[in-house]
Amino acid sequence: MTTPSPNSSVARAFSRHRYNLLDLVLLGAAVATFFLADLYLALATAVLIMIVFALSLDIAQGYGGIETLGHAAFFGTGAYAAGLYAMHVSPEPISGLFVGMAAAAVVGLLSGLAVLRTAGLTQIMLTLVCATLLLELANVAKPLTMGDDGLTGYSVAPVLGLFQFDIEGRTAYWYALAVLVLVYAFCKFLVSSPLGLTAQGVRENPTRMALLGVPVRRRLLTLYAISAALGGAAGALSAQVNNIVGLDSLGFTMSANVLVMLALGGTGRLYGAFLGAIVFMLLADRAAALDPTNWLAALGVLLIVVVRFAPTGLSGCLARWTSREGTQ
Amino acid sequence: AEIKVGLLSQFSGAYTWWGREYQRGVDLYLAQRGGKFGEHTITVLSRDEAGSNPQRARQLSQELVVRDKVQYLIGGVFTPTVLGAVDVINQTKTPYVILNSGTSSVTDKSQYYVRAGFTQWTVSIPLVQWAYDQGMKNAVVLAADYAPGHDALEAFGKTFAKLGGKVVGEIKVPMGTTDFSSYLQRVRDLKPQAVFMFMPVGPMSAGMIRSFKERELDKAGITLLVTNEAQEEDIAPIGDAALGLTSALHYSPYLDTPLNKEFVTAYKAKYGKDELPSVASVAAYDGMRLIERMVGATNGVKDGDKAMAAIKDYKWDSPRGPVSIDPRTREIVQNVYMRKVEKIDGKLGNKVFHTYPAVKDPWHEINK
Amino acid sequence: MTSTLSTFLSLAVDGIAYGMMLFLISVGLTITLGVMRVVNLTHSAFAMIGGYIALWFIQRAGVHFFLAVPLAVLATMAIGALLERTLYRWVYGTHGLGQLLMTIGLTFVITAIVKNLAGTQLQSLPLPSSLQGNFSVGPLNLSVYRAFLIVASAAVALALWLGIERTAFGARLRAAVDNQRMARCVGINVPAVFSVTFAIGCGLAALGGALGSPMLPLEPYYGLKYLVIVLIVVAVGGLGSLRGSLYAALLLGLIDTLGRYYLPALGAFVIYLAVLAILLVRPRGLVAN
Amino acid sequence: MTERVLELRDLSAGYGETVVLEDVSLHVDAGEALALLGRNGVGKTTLLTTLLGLNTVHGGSVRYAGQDIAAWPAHVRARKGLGLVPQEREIFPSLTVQENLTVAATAGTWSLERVYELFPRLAQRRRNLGYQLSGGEQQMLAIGRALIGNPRVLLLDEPFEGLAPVIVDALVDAFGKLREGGALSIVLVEQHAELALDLTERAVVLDRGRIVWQGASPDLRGDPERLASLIGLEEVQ
Amino acid sequence: MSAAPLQLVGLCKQYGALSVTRDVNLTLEAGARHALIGPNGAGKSTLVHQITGVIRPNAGKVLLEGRDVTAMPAEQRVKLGLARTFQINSLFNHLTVAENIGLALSAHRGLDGRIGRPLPARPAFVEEAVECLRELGLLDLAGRRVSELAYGQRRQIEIALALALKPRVLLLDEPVAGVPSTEGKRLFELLERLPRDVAVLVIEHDMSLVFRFARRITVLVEGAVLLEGGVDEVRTDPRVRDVYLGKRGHHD
Ligand SMILES: Nc1ncnc2c1ncn2[C@@H]1O[C@H](COP(=O)(O)OP(=O)(O)OP(=O)(O)O)[C@@H](O)[C@H]1O
Ligand SMILES: Nc1ncnc2c1ncn2[C@@H]1O[C@H](COP(=O)(O)OP(=O)(O)OP(=O)(O)O)[C@@H](O)[C@H]1O
Ligand SMILES: [Mg+2]
Ligand SMILES: [Mg+2]
Repeated sequence: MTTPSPNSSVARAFSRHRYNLLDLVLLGAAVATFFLADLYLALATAVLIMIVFALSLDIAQGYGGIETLGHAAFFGTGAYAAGLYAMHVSPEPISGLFVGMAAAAVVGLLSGLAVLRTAGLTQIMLTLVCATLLLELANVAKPLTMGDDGLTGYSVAPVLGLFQFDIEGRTAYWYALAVLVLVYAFCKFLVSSPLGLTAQGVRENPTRMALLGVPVRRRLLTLYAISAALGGAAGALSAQVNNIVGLDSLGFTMSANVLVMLALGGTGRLYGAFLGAIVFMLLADRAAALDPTNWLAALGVLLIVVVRFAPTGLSGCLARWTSREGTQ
Repeated sequence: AEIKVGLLSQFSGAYTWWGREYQRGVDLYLAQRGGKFGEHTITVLSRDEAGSNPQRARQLSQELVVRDKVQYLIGGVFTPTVLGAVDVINQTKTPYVILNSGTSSVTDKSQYYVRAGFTQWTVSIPLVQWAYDQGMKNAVVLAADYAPGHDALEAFGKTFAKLGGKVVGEIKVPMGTTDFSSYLQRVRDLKPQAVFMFMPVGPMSAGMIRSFKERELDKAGITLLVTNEAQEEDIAPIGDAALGLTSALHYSPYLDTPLNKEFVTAYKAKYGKDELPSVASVAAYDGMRLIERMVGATNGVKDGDKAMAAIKDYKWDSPRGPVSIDPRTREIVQNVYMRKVEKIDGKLGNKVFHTYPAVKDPWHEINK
Repeated sequence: MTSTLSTFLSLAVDGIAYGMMLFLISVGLTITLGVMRVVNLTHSAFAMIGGYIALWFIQRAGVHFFLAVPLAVLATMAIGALLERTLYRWVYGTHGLGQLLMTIGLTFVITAIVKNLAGTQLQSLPLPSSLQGNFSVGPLNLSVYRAFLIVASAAVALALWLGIERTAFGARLRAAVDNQRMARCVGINVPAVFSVTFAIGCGLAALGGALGSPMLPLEPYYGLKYLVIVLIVVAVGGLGSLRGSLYAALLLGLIDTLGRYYLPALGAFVIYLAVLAILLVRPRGLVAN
Repeated sequence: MTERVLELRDLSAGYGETVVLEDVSLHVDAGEALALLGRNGVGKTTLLTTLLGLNTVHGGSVRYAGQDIAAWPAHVRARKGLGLVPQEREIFPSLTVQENLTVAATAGTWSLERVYELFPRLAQRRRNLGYQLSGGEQQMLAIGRALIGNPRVLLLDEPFEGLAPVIVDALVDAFGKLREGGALSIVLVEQHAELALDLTERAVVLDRGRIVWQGASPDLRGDPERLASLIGLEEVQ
Repeated sequence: MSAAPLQLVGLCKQYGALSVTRDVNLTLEAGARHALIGPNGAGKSTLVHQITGVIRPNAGKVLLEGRDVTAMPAEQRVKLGLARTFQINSLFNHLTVAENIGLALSAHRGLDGRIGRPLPARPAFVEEAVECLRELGLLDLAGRRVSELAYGQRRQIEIALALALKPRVLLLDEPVAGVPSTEGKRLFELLERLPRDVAVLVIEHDMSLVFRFARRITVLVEGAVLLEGGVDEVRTDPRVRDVYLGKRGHHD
């Protein structure tokens, strides 16, 4: 047996986000879903969109340590931007997606200037306040957003000029899946980038980071804007797939739900976003169909049980389980 | 054969009351028909809209229609959730019986919408008319700051002005307000004879009605006039402060007709002696009647156009009085009652004291 | 002009009363979240429980209002202590997200239970005749109930301030929060301190829920509906500062009431803009420590 | 006859599943001072915190004043007379200096006044919050906090670290006086072996969680080579 | 001749009525091996905080190579070659030792904001990290999380982080407290071997190390400079003996 060279052992001491079997499993599952559960495609598409959204939150919260209860600001901005773009400029979806991302990134940059000056509860409240102000704005700007009735009446052109959105939701599913795969790949790339490590350092000890010469707030702002753009992508997807944008896309429930999904799945691991969104959405859907009035209680019990038995979320549980398997 | 009907409502969250009432109305109707329309067994699939979330409404309607193959949709609590289904019903030609959303314009968005509830305009106009006839010549209109509230402001304001009244103030109250002192102070300063109010039923409307009494605005000679907010279930927590509250609405469980008495008796027998039907359960009850009619006309085979044709001009006797469907707008035509809150058998209830017969939704006329 | 002045004064009194009610329902959270650092999103649900229990005592057991409220506070404290011993214990050590998840889950469960037990309709405590009606001070016409709210909250504020900032128990609590391990090493019975404190927080919530019910009526979704405003008060006040949350509650109550009257066009923006402005100028709240 | 205040038998302990200490047996008599020596990471701190019940015990027993204390929670151990001065000071940052002391106070010979007398610097800063103190002030406070609990056994984890030489002198004198009546025993962890050996009667040397030497302090003090081989291995190699 | 790497001019800091720093003047020449000693609470750490920009002085100036940096944020001063260690460990506890060092190195190389190739996939970077760890004898610990390490080991990482920045001015606040004396000596030898032109200011209460390492010593008492001088001058000064060294202070 040869002892590993110090270089390789040091390189291994960096936690790394390589592609692994799990990614393949997830992709396989997504493809299989299309064929096995094609009657559930609307739900499956909604799940994919929420995964994108949860990923964007994981970047801000799990990696940057930015605490937020107002992430819907980005989802909603992306959704409205994409919806308005389709209505007034062009029904082309891919450019609409980018418009949604850009709009959300701008909102992220602006609100980040305020939000990132603070920490803890104050930060949470500021994010909440920013999102609420946007919500009120959308409510007041009724001529533009159609206010409480929801933005409707636009249509989205076929993806790449080839694939028409159909009522069974096949195109929507593939489109959302493609976006998710790209976003996920980007997130992996991002968190294993030097900036990804910097973010973790800032989360752990911002004072020390500053004294290593890192412009902490600027780095966080970058991260926040990226996270916002990804959140905007989720919103834009939703607007394009559903042909309607409601005020609730900016609402507190949206922010709270995605946070619960991420916490359920586990932060700082990317695939926590997958597990959390899938479990939450499926449970919500199933429980809601079985016993609509009491499903909230079932969800509540699940959350408590997860905190008790999987304090680092489902992905943490999975990680512990696989590492134990691995060492045996 | 089996025919499936999708019921969309709020079964969780702050508006569960709607879900319960819809379900009760639907179940009661089906129970009275032995679960069958003709030889077709009816299965109802209930889904939770979970708040005012059009994306979810779209997803649910799509799943119900595409996956579960329902032939009819019924329900809908908020305008956005009703509109969320519009693409789906247009593309699949699925009739959707709207039970609540009070925005008049909704039925214009699709040929397959038909309303079994009411619109805000329908009940607002008689209320304003009545107030004017009582000699109230200046009024404040006060509504929650959201789409239905804006509709109500417009309905009250335009009608009142047209009659020759003077709107001395228009107040928009942000959603979620719990303390009304500032608004009531403003009302007091404006010294109107009447206040027309519209709010989402719940903490807001209850808080407003209670504070109105608490601040003795009634003693200052101001009359509070409402529509939807005076329902029996909602005035109970307000307590005696609600006594004398005047409202216009298309139904009251204390409506003195044989058909309604029968309906109330059946409702109580099924759901408990202290329970009372409401606008929501009666809408669901009548909604099922519409579906029965459509099922009969299509003989259980899905055909949205044929089904919709069958209910145009359909007339029947409902617990709320004689009703019909306007063939042009697919709006329901119904009586509107003026009611006053009184103690009836020791409980607060709405006593009808005046009837405006066969009121058509006026919005479609005005905005033709 | 006296009428504009009296309008202003009566609005100010209303604002103070509203603020005092906000203080009452949020001060318990100042203790559990601000001092104990438990992100207790169940707080408002405890307020609701207190309100419902008081209602039960009055309606079903025929107990007088002034006895029913303290009984409800005690009962809620017992429930709180029980939950602390079982559920909350798990999350003290964990990160904020775990606490958030657990407590929001608990709120869901409580909501469902209340919905099944008490139904969805709104309810509020029937006020005793001694708290009904109005009285006049000069040109002002004040409601007895609002005056009572102001007095009761002021009394609670004073009692708490003496209790936490001036007693050994307060110091022990803060020590336990700062560093649990070390607190145990200097002989502090950390679990007991936490249980007692948590129960006090729940009791305060219950008091707020019961006394405030004419303004914030009881319903199963109370716990979720009035969570944000309570969090805002705590954040604006400054984490863990009793004085801060009193100031914040009063300030927000006044801004809200006056803003709605004088700046009606801004509508719902007023309060959020105020919060944004305050937190930008004072990122750690009005009274930061 | 002197009483045996503390007795460890075959103690194995660590963090969760990780075992750090293995089969440690030692004892401390009333009024005695014991030095605990060893290189970085051998388990000295772990031993002290295990005595307070903060770690996972995998085997063996700890007896205090004749009783098995396995079931005692940490705060009971502290109340009954085990006083810890932790290595990282662990001052309560949001308490004032005075409060840091009063939360730990019990009735006994040590009072607020006596602590302030030993560390006049603390008296000057009594109203300051814990986090505002200088490193050395924190160290004084940590020691004061342990003393005011009137312990029978004082567990000192590198108590002189960060203190000015004059203060170290004062402390050394104070510890000497304290032990005179036999009321106080001391377990002292210290990186400066010579200083530790000067202050104690007996010494224990740990290596990788096991005891590798145990005996009278002067013996080790007088044998620099052995000392080097026990705690300064690199130098010998 | 170029300006001194670090110069403090009339630095003052008050907390309310308490003056923690009083009109402190101090100059570090290139290659200085300077010690700062003084009783507990004299204001030594506070001085370092002001130099590095963690807190702002009430009056006075901080000059780095002649440039006034008093108003400059901390991270920019680091970019000018200023590095420090903390008296109370300030590390990234949930990251591995290698990642801790990696953070310092990537900041130094200006990689910290990059979205690109991961650090461990950059051979030159890894090489440098290995070198850094080897120098401080931390190579074996590379994969351990900092939170699992003993106190003394963490102290060494504290120093490693500062050294990884390749500073021109290095401020060490009690760098070897809690490190065994033999290990402490070794670390000081390492410091002595730093490039000639690096100016080092060290705060330390272990006089045996101070007297061996320092060429000049500043004694701070109650926030003010009591004395600055060579080793022997300070060692024998009676005032220093009274307030600080005590009777055994100079024995080692
Ligand atoms: N929380 C922990 N989890 C896991 N291992 C730990 C933990 N704390 C310490 N250790 C390990 O236990 C061993 C002993 O640590 P300990 O702190 O007792 O050493 P020490 O002798 O006090 O060292 P020092 O002289 O540096 O203070 C070390 O190898 C350390 O890595
Ligand atoms: N934020 C603050 N508020 C009030 N006083 C403070 C604050 N920060 C520090 N001090 C006081 O300033 C004095 C100087 O502290 P400093 O940490 O600089 O001392 P030091 O010389 O480093 O001491 P040591 O050798 O003990 O580390 C101390 O008395 C400390 O209590
Ligand atoms: Mg140690
Ligand atoms: Mg210092």
